[in-house]
Amino acid sequence: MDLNYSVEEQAFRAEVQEFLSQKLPKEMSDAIRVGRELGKEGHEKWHAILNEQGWLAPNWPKEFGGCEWNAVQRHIFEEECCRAHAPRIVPFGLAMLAPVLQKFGSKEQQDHYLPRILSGEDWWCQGYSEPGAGSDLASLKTRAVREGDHYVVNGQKTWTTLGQHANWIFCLVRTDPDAKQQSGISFLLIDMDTPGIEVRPIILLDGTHEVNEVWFTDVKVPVENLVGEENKGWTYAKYLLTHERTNIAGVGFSRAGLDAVKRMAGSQMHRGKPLSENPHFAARVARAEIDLMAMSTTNLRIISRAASGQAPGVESSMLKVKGTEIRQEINDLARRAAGAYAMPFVSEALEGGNEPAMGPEGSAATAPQYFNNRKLSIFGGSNEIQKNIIAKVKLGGGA
Amino acid sequence: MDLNYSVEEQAFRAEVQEFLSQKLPKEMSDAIRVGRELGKEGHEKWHAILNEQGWLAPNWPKEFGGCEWNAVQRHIFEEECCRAHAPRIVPFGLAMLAPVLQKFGSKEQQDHYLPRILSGEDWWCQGYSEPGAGSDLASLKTRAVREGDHYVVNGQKTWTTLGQHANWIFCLVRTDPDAKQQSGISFLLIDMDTPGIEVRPIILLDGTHEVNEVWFTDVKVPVENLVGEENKGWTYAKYLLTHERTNIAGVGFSRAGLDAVKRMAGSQMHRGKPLSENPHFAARVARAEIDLMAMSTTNLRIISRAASGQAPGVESSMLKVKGTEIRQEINDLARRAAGAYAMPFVSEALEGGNEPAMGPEGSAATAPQYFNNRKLSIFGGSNEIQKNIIAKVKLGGGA
Amino acid sequence: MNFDLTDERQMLQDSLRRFLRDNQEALSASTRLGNSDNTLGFDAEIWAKLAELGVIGALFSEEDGGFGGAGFDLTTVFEELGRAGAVEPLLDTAILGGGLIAALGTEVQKELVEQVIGGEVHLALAHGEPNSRYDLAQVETTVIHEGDELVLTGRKAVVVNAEAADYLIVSARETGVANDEEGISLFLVPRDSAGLSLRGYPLMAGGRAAEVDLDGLRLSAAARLGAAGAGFAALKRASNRAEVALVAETLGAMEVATDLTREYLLTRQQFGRPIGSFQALQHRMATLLIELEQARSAVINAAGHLEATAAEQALHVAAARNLVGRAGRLVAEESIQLHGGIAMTEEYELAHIAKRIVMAEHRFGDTDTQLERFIDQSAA
Amino acid sequence: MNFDLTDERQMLQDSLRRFLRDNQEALSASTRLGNSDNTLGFDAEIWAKLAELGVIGALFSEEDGGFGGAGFDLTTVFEELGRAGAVEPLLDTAILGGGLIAALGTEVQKELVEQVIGGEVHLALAHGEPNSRYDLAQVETTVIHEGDELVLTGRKAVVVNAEAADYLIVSARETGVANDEEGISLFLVPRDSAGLSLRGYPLMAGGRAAEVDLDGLRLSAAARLGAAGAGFAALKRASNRAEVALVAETLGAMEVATDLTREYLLTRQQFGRPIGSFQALQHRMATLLIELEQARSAVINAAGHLEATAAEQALHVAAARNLVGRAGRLVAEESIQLHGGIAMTEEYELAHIAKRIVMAEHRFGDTDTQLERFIDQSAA
Repeated sequence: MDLNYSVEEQAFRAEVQEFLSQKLPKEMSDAIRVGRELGKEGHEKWHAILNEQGWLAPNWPKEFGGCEWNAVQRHIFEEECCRAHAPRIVPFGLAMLAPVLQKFGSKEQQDHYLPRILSGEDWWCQGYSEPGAGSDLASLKTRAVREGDHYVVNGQKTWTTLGQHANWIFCLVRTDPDAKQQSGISFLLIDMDTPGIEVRPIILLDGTHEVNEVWFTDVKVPVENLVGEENKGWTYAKYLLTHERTNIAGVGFSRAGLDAVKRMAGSQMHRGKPLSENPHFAARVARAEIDLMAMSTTNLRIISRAASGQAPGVESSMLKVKGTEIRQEINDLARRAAGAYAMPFVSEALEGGNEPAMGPEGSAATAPQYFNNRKLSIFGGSNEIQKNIIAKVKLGGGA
Repeated sequence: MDLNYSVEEQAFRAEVQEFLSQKLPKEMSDAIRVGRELGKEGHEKWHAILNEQGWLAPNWPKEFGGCEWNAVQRHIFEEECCRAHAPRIVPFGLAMLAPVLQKFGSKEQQDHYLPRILSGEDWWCQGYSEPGAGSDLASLKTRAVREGDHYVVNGQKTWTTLGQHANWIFCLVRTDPDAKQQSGISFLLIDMDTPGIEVRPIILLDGTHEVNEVWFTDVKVPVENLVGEENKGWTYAKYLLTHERTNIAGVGFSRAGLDAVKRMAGSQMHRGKPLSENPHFAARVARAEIDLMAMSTTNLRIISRAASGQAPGVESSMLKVKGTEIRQEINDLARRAAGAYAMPFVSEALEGGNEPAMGPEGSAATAPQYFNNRKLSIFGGSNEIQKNIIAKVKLGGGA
Repeated sequence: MNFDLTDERQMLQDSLRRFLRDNQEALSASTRLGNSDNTLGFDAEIWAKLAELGVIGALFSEEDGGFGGAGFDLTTVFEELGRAGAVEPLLDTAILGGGLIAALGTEVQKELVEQVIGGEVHLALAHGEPNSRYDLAQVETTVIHEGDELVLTGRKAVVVNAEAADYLIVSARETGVANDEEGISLFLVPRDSAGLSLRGYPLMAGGRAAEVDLDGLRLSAAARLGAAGAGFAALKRASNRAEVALVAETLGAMEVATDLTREYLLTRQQFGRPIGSFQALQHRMATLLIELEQARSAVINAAGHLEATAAEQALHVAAARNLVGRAGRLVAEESIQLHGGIAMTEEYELAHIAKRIVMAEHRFGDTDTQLERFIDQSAA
Repeated sequence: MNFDLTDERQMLQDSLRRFLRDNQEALSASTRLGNSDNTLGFDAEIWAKLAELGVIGALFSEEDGGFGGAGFDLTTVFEELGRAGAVEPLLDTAILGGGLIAALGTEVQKELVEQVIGGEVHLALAHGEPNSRYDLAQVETTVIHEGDELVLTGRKAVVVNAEAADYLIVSARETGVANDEEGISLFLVPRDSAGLSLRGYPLMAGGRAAEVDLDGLRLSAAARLGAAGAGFAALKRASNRAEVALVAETLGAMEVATDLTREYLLTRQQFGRPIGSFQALQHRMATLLIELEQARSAVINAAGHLEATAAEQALHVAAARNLVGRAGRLVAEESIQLHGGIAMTEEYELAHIAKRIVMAEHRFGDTDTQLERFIDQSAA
């Protein structure tokens, strides 16, 4: 038992800190700190900065231009990025599709798509969820029918995050309608410029355009855009979902969020004293912090096991549940800290326009983030699904 | 909408208060206040005092010697008894068996048993639960076989409260083994002195002997001890369970418990101030009190509807769940208030012996009560069963 | 003891519920986020019809020209507004603005109450400040006497309905230091007065508010509402009434949230069966229904004590707001969770309802602040 | 970073777990409520064997004659004691008593540590008082100097293991007022000293304690442990170590509670199927398992910082005790609830385990007190 980082790990952390202090643009970290959105250009700019440093793909093997960092290094990198208020990297190409292509894609697909992901030439989005399918992925209905050297795709995907910026989408489609459930599904790469694709915005309850519906009407997709074998898509999808689960605990986000809450509570007066000294508010903050300290160690325990080659099992589900509970609690604390100034909804201020926000720094984003982050316990396998998984492993019972 | 009691109701309350101040023995209220047990004699003494006043049977019709009070009057009586730290009336004969006899019993049974319940000559206990049956009453196994003018009973009952004091037990027994589930059950009155009955104590986790196992080996029960018709026992049992549900919210107990917590917290110093002024403790007390204030009104709403003839439906289940949650929370607060003095387990002090209790008044009983009252959410239809009922009514789904 | 509505209130409830249901579309259009073309923050036609229906009058006593005004009148109206997710500013124009003028105004000033009841005039209370948080006595805006004139300087924060208001009721400190209950005066100020400027914006849960700058606003003594320096008691009374209205509104919204969730659980299929057949969800739904009844009782307690002593009012209002705050958060969050993704979309009714529930906590004090008030009041 | 036990600790864990499992019956007999014939409060033979196994020595550093003594040694031992539901007073004799003598004692006094490690001597810390609640600096017991003699007068509350102890370590105030950290002295006092009387009783969760009356107890200056008036820092250090041991013990008990519950859910049938197939219960079980992992991490954090600065120690100890207190209560209550009636009976293992979990909160400070300490430490 040793809670300290090794000398090498400490050196790595220092290197990351140095990079961030040099290369992370101040206007970008300022925006992230107060909860402003970056927009497409902001994301692309940070993507390019990381690519120049060679740090864009922490989990890729070196042969594909990645860092090949181990789990502890990745954790340190994520932790420092959060602490420095660096933007989040859009994960769909880098963290989700790429591992699938690297393991199951053809040489041609690897050579073509992977460099374009690093260069930022392609912006990928994910076509998994469908209306009515929710957490029950296996029931998907989008059809792909082979006609000569093309598939013809018809159907609808939903909850497609940042699909409005994407030029490519990776999709799960049903290629064998007679197969049971998870069989008969294939994994297709589709150019968003193909005729018959329509992207319709879904406005979320905080007013943001973050997710979309994607409609496919007789969309022709060349057969060479199939990944791996036909009807084996479910295998690749599961592999991808495992990769989606890295940093599932969101420790860095929670840590940054809690720091923001403390800053705001220190500046807000309540009954003649800073709110941070109010025992009721302090108790809420302390409980969240204590929970986070423990979860951070749970996360490290799992990471440390992963670094030594053991695969995380049911622990991922536990981290997902606890991690989202803590993040949502911190979002709740932030809106409380903002007081009446949680009420204004000044979308220009949130989108980085000229309109200044009302109230203390960061208060404008508190209520939108509180509502937006209700998604954390719904998307990516709802917390109910995670508890089903835990029960299945530990009790052997069905749902 | 009017939250005030009528003039008549206020006069009734004054009458109850006057009676309690005159007739409730001080050593008895002192014992209840600090959580000491009364023992059989104490219960019998209070039973006799109420009987003399004619107030022993609030819910009985006048023809049987009862008060025939309406729901509001009963509520006022219960509230004042709790406030005055009067002992709880042992309910098995008075509140549970009697309504069944009054509705389904023969004239002979009514004439014989009801006066003996009032006089205290008979102490009844309940033979419903069986090992392995729990909340699933319909699966009971105790058999009664008709042989001439007797039934011969074999089987085992459990969780029989205060069975060690009782001379009679009313039992659900299976008379038709081939009938499905709830059919084939009969309702028998059994003299505890009959050969073949053995009462074995179950010691609860707080060290108390409160419940028992009752074993029946070839116990001969005269057929005239059958209530109503053979194989119709389930109907009577359900009727009884409805009556068991009066005062299900336990508002009076919670109110008295909360007062005790406040007294103790006022006397205990924490960091140089009374514990009652500590914001964290005060917050817990305040939340419990706020919840109790609301539940008290929910209870009155239902009582007021019952008084005007409307039957309580799913609301009973809601009151059961919330009522037990609040009582258990108050038990938790009490052990917290007692600090280190929650640790001693001086059974002599709890049983009213000469050994004085350690620590502040009432502290000796806090931990035992905390553990003992875990039963509130288990017995009498567990809170899970209550939630199943609520869901069934509101969602129409099965368990 | 009687927990039934009087016939009058039952009629009011029925007609208001029917009206709001019939006008759901217009209401929805005015309540959605980012509806920035509507700088009124609500639907003017609906407002006129509410006045016509007598809904505004029901919030005032007969003495004040209305035909209600008791705690249960307020809760009857606001529970319905909550059910409809309406953002129409009855709280601001009628309960706060109208209530303060009725309580403190001269005969001349009180003519405004009649116009409020008629739906012709809008009001806003410009009281909270950037540093006041939820403390009613924290007033830093100053009054300086210059000859016959009074000069007000300061900033008022998140003044709901300010842009639509014909008059603002502005609080300012005449004597004492920032936190004194003594020394706070109220002024009735036309919104277009020189020296008063607004910066308006939409609110997270619908409606609009503004930051109000008072930059040497010059008033005559006739603009005063009530006696100099004696505004606090009336402010406290008005905020108690507003808080009772607010918990009733939240209760109505909670009813709708649980109804929508119940229906969704019954209809939505997953893994081949309605999700309402999953026991884990059933038990959570049962918990919501239990908390809904707790909230209903808390609202009744607060409304029933609104005519009681100041101490009892304060105790029951704080209790209700704390409980409804906790139960409301639970209902809002669980309703969204039990729905899943659909509830995250702005166009689904629950999204707006959940925002109404949660954001109500940010007016007059959140659950912790209410708990502190309850503790103080219990100890007093 | 490394979360594996060292080989030595792994061996200690294995052998202790095996020993406790093999002696389950003797352990159970000594732990049950109302076992009033045993005024020792535990099993003497087990104690001797624990010493033989080196379990007591593992709680002391090599410097002090042991072969362990670090945070993770404590947690390794106490997690196993917690799993077994053992009430043997290693906390009192070894961590508190032995720890204080090792930290402050003269060479002569330190000979007792050797005897503690050998299992020959028992100790108890007589520090808490009827009015001190969980405040370590609150000492009202007085010391008066009469010639060469020191005279102690006061009362010590709930002194665990007092009756079995050969020596009590008694705290008393030499200077200052009740709440000062300065001025507290510690004394090493034979239990059978004149002027010291005990009133013993069993404890709710097993074991025994006593009220200790000091009625003009006369001591020589040689009885002092450490410098006059300077006992507080050592007391704080000893209580930090004891609290780390305590959270580890609770963690072990939580493991058993969740294991028993899991097994019960898998075997108990109701409505014709194992109750573990009911989703509502499955999800609650999942929550318990999540909180168990949180508790495990909190224990690791506290143990891993037991050699850090006083401030870091205090922060992590308070954090762990608060979290384990909350999670422990949840696990204890839910385990009982998920079992139903059977868990209410004294003879079922869970009853005792649940009491160990819950009653641990009453030593050194409950969850709220720990939260206060965490807040103070965070602000410092």
